[in-house]
Amino acid sequence: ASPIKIGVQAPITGQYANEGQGIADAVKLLVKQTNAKGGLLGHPLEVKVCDDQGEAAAAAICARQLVNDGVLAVIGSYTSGAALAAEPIYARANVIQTSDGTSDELTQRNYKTFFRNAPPNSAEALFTAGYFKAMGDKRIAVVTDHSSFATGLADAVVADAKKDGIDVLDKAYINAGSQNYTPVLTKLNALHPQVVYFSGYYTDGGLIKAQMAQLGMKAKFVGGDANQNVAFAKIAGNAAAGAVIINVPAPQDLPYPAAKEFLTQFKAAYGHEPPSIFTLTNADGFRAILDTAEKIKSVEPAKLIPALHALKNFEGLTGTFSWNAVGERTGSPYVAFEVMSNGGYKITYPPEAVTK
Amino acid sequence: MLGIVLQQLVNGLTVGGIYALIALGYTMVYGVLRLINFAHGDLCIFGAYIGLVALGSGAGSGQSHLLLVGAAFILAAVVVAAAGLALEFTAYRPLRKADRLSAVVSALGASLFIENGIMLLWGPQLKVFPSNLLPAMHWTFGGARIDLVQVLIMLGSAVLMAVLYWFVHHTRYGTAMRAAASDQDAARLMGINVNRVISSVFIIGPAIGAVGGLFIGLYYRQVYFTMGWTYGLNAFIAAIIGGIGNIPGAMLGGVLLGLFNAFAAGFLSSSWQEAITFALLIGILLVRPSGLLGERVAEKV
Amino acid sequence: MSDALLRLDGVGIRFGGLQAVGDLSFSVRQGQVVGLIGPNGAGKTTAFNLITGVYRPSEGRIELDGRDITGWAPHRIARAGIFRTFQTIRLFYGQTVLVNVLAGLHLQTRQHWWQGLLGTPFQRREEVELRAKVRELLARLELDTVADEDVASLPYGLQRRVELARALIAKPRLLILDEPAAGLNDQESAALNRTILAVRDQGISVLLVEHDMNVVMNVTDNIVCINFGRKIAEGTPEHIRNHPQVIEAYLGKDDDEDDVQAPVSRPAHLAAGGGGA
Amino acid sequence: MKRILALLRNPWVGAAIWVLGLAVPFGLDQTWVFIASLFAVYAIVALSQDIVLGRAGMFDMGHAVYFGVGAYVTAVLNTQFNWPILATWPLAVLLAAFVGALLAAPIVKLRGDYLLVATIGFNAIFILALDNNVAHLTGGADGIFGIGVPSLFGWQLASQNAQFWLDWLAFAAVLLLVRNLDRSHLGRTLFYIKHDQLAATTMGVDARAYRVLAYALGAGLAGFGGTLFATLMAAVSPGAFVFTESVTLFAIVLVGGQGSIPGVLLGTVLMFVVPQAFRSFAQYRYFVFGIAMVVVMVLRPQGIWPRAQRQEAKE
Amino acid sequence: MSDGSVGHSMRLLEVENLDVRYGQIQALKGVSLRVEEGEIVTLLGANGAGKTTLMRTISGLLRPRAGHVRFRGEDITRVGADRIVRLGISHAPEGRRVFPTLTVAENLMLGGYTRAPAEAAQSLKQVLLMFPRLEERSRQLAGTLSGGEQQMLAIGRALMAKPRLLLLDEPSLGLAPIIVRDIFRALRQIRQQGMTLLLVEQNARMALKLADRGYVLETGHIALQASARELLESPEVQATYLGRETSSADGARQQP
Ligand SMILES: Nc1ncnc2c1ncn2[C@@H]1O[C@H](COP(=O)(O)OP(=O)(O)OP(=O)(O)O)[C@@H](O)[C@H]1O
Ligand SMILES: Nc1ncnc2c1ncn2[C@@H]1O[C@H](COP(=O)(O)OP(=O)(O)OP(=O)(O)O)[C@@H](O)[C@H]1O
Ligand SMILES: CC(C)C[C@H](N)C(=O)O
Ligand SMILES: [Mg+2]
Ligand SMILES: [Mg+2]
Repeated sequence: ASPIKIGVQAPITGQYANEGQGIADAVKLLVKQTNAKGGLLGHPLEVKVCDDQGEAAAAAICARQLVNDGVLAVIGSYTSGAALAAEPIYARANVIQTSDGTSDELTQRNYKTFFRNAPPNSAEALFTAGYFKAMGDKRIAVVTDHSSFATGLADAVVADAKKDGIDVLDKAYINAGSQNYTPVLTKLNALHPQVVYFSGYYTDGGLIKAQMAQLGMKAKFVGGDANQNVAFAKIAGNAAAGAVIINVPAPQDLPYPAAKEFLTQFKAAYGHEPPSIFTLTNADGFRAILDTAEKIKSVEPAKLIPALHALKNFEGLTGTFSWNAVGERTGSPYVAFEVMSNGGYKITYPPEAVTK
Repeated sequence: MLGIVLQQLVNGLTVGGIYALIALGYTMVYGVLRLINFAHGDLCIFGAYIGLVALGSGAGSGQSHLLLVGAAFILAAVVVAAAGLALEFTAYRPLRKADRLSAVVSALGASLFIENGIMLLWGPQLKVFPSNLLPAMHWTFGGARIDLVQVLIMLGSAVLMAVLYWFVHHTRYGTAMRAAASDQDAARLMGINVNRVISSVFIIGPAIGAVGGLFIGLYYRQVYFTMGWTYGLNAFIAAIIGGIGNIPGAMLGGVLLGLFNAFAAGFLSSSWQEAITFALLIGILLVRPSGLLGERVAEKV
Repeated sequence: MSDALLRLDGVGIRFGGLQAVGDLSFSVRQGQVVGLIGPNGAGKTTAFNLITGVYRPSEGRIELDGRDITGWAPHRIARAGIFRTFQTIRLFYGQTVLVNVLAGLHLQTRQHWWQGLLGTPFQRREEVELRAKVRELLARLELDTVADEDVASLPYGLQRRVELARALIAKPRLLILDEPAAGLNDQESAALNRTILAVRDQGISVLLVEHDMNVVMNVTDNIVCINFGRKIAEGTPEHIRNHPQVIEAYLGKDDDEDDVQAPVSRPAHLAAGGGGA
Repeated sequence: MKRILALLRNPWVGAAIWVLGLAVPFGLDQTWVFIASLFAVYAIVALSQDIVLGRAGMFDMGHAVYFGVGAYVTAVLNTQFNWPILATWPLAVLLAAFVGALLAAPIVKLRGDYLLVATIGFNAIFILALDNNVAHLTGGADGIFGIGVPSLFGWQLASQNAQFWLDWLAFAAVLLLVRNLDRSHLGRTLFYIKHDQLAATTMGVDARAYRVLAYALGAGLAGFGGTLFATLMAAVSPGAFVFTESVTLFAIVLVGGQGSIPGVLLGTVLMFVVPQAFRSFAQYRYFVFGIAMVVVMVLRPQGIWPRAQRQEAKE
Repeated sequence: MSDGSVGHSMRLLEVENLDVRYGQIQALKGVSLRVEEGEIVTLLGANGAGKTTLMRTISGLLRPRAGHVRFRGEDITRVGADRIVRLGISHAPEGRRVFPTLTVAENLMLGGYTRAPAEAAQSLKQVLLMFPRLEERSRQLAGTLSGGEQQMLAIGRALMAKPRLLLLDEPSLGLAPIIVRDIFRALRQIRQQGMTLLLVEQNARMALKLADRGYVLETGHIALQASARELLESPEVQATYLGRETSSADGARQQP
């Protein structure tokens, strides 16, 4: 039978390369497993990977190429920006897209083909503000890069924090990847914040944490979901311990047997752990599509897309979830966890989730 | 307030020292060949990767870390100098007599080659340096903090630059280098082995640049294969600000750029910092087209 | 004085501490050939650069036809009617003689840039006319046989002539020549003399710098001699030739064989020149 | 070989190849149609870079700016003000040309390498301005998505094929323009300035004005390429106009051959089309490119297909 | 300077059947010439005849297609320019080619680059005595010197190497008559010190008066060779290269 093509659009190179490789690896692993079981509806699966470098411009080209390749669905991208740029192109071509991008805009543009596999920024911001309040943090400084994800998250956190009566001292921008953050941190330090909240990605987050320590800053580092990556602790080095990250639980903290099994298989196949939870959420998006197609016995977009919109209580690696009419993933609990000196995580909030 | 200013001074001088070290390589090559060696930044980062290998492999060997770091510097400088020399032989020497722009494109090609060679060797993800390599010492003065790496960077670059300056301006070989820079055929007629002079430029510049690259690795503790461009470009700007082809100019330009970055980011806007830097650069070029210390030799008609 | 085409009045320029030209005044009349001579480094080329707008004078006034052209940009000076050749030849190498000389027609070209882009009929017609004009002049200067050769492949003497053609086709009112005979042998420089005189006969004024007295003394109507940027003598060739200061600073005493062959431990003139006047 | 090259230089042969190109959608699959469109767009931009670099001799390493201005004008006007795509064309071209002239005016007097640095600066500032979402129009680091399709006489050019034909036509128009430039007084004057500015000015050439004009012309054409790009991609973001893109454009001209139309087109194929065609080697792509650039320059310092010597000679 | 170690039969310089090309252009075709120790040989020829090309080939800046250059019996055809200087040939090139961004003093110092500093210092004294103007300007950047000053510097710099053979390419080009004379005086002084000279000059009369022998180069080959006196009197040479006396009776040189 003719193969069904599955696209992966992810940052295989670029700052976030290990995340992109994680996604591609996860999809390849699942495809191998599916093909071993006889494929999807009797068709073998074939993977087409396109490197979007975490860049919107490259993402648009990838989208064009994958569409021209005739893929059924695309897994990715890791960054909201790359997912956003590709979204209209997939929509025009009726290609299903599932991404961990958390930018709210992704589900606000009424593209029927988009399915989010991670919860959105707005939910994360609300949780984050609640966390500050619960911790008694009254003075926070916010740092963000220019990506639509990070600025969106930062703005939402600022708004929600202000609603909770928290004093937002400053919102400073950095240019992702520019490494030299001591000048801006020096400036923020002069405002004596209790918390420096960073809404951008782990490569910069780890460095900011390290440079805060270098400057002798007393403020606590709190990072958004994109700081959850094995590299964060390595980059922050000695300074890593004590950093707080807000996200859904990390892979090693997932209680579900399916997740544990997948992690074992992944490690066996590639010799290392997945770089972050987003490898698993993307795998979940893909698994949900495969599962639904099997259920309705069709890969016709016209049938498959409505079926995905009606997905209910899918048993994911990262928990049970559903997709609503706009492709939003519903039902994922956030936690705040602290990085420990061995690089592991300790969940500290909310109280009901605290690791004992 | 004073504390903040002092701290920004420290922040700026650290980065400035690194820029200056890398800028020296640009300026020397430009001085001799009128070539913007776009591959220089990548060579420097290559140095950081070499250093990383040395530091990674020796980490368990029980040597004192300081010795290990010293060895890493030497290894990086030697390997990168060799790479620089190889680059000169293959990519630039055959173009000695060609149009200047051909060599520029060759340099761009070499840059891509090195950059992606690093990627193929070490992978497309960030590489992280081990922490704890240097004793965690720091000093506080006037409300500012400076730690050991920063002191090493400032001292190391100052010393290297002074030695280089003395060498180029106060030795016979240095004068020969400057002569070769201005007219290669005439230099040959003086008995100067121009090929050797040019080769030595491609040894010294990259070796010093590798030191700069390894400083980046030790300071930020993360390296990435495309980083050569970013640092290379900044260092190149530093060289231009100071007056390209001019050794004290490269030092001055590097330090000024570092300070300017710090103060622009700290007091004006961190996200527009780079734009402010370039605006400064263009401003300087318009007022002093040959940079701050570049001498204007008016074209004689 | 009213019939002066070009008039310099107290013109000077400094480079750092060096007064390369100072308080220089002289004029060139319509249809005159004027020679500017002086020792090396006296400021002759600098004076030319001041007149043609390459440098801006730091003092004084330059007039063309009574109009103040001091400090004008080179292209405006050209528009006013002054064209030049250079001490070291400046041709557009890698192009034909024809294209090089076409440059001299720049100011006489009427097409607009957008007409060129669209290739309008007028523009095409004009291109043909311009080329015809160039070929005509090349024929007159006996350059027609090399019209389609790359200038880089021409012998030096011909290159000089191409440079001259480029300036001539621009219909100069004043032609400025910087050492046109340098590096020419005697046959070639005799030909140059004839060309200069022919140019003058068309009513074009010529101002030239030349160290070859064979040229200077034979074609000029008037000579200005400068030293250390200042005028030391002015007059007819006859007058200049016998002017003691000119001999002292520039021409030197004519030596007979014996004098030259006699061993001189320290050349007297060199010492005098170096000591400053 | 010489003979083949000479044949390919013949305008009629070029025209024939162009006509053949029109048939790409009939003969090749959609992947190739997209690649051919991409080629047309980048060829326009590369030719415009060649006007500034190859013909006027200004080392412009920030040409992606004007490409970007054109693209963003179309993106902003279409997505935020609902202008039809084709209506944005003139403004995209004019604004890009204007920005080009404005930026060039103060710096054209700088010498080669210094000009190069200044233009790198423009590129960096441009990207930062986009990142910082100036005037809340540019969409920040991730840009603008969902740009519409052009419609001609009420007919939507939604298909990839229709867009290709549109781009291919635009490409032909630009080719004609550049060819005419070579035969005109303007082209010649730019050559004089490039070769010896002082000699040119003493012939009455206002070098500065001509350089600014060349810059505006190059920028305007790049802007035209930009508007086509925005439509083709349906998305624009700073990443498409970064400094490395400028470097690539710069390299195209020199690898192909300065001032040589076939050379520049060949360069475009090598730098933009080949990578699209060999996606599976993505990892090795730039590595191999780097080597190729060095090798080409060493073996053919004037570019693979240099400008014909003394094109002017034949009238 | 006449050390016995060099056999008397050995020519100082011997050029044999030299062919040199620039791309398609053949600049020299089968050129042969010789220079004996202590001689002054001059090379005449119209523009583009190939004089400069010959000089550059001898000093190693150009590689010939065919033929040989021998210096004191040693084949130096393929030896690099920087090594040839060490063997004792100094070349003051056409167009002066001083280092414009270096000072006069540094330029002179580089002239003695191949020699021990103490010896070079000795030569420096002599050079400054010969060209006192250079001493005055020793700290000035060479690029800002006038043409004549630069020419003095170029000759002085070449002398700093204390060569056995000095190649001079058009030392009088673009110089004021008085300077030309000074330079020729200096050349005479140099000859008295026993240095051998190969001189290219447009100013044929002065060159021939100074030289022992001469060659006439025409479009890349030797058309004529003879003693300087014979050349001075040869009608062909007079017609082409010594036009001054015959064509213009009122030339500057005829004035008292
Ligand atoms: N751009 C400059 N900067 C500094 N000094 C200069 C410059 N141009 C000329 N000079 C100096 O001005 C003086 C006059 O130079 P100029 O070239 O005008 O002499 P000249 O009379 O043309 O000599 P020559 O006959 O040798 O060509 C010289 O001393 C020269 O060194
Ligand atoms: N770099 C070069 N490239 C190409 N051709 C050259 C080059 N240099 C010289 N030539 C050509 O070689 C021939 C000999 O030139 P050369 O300079 O040796 O002549 P010359 O006798 O020194 O003339 P001049 O009296 O003008 O100095 C000429 O035809 C010249 O055009
Ligand atoms: C996977 C996540 C880190 C992605 C990020 N939240 C974004 O939207 O870009
Ligand atoms: Mg002069
Ligand atoms: Mg010569």
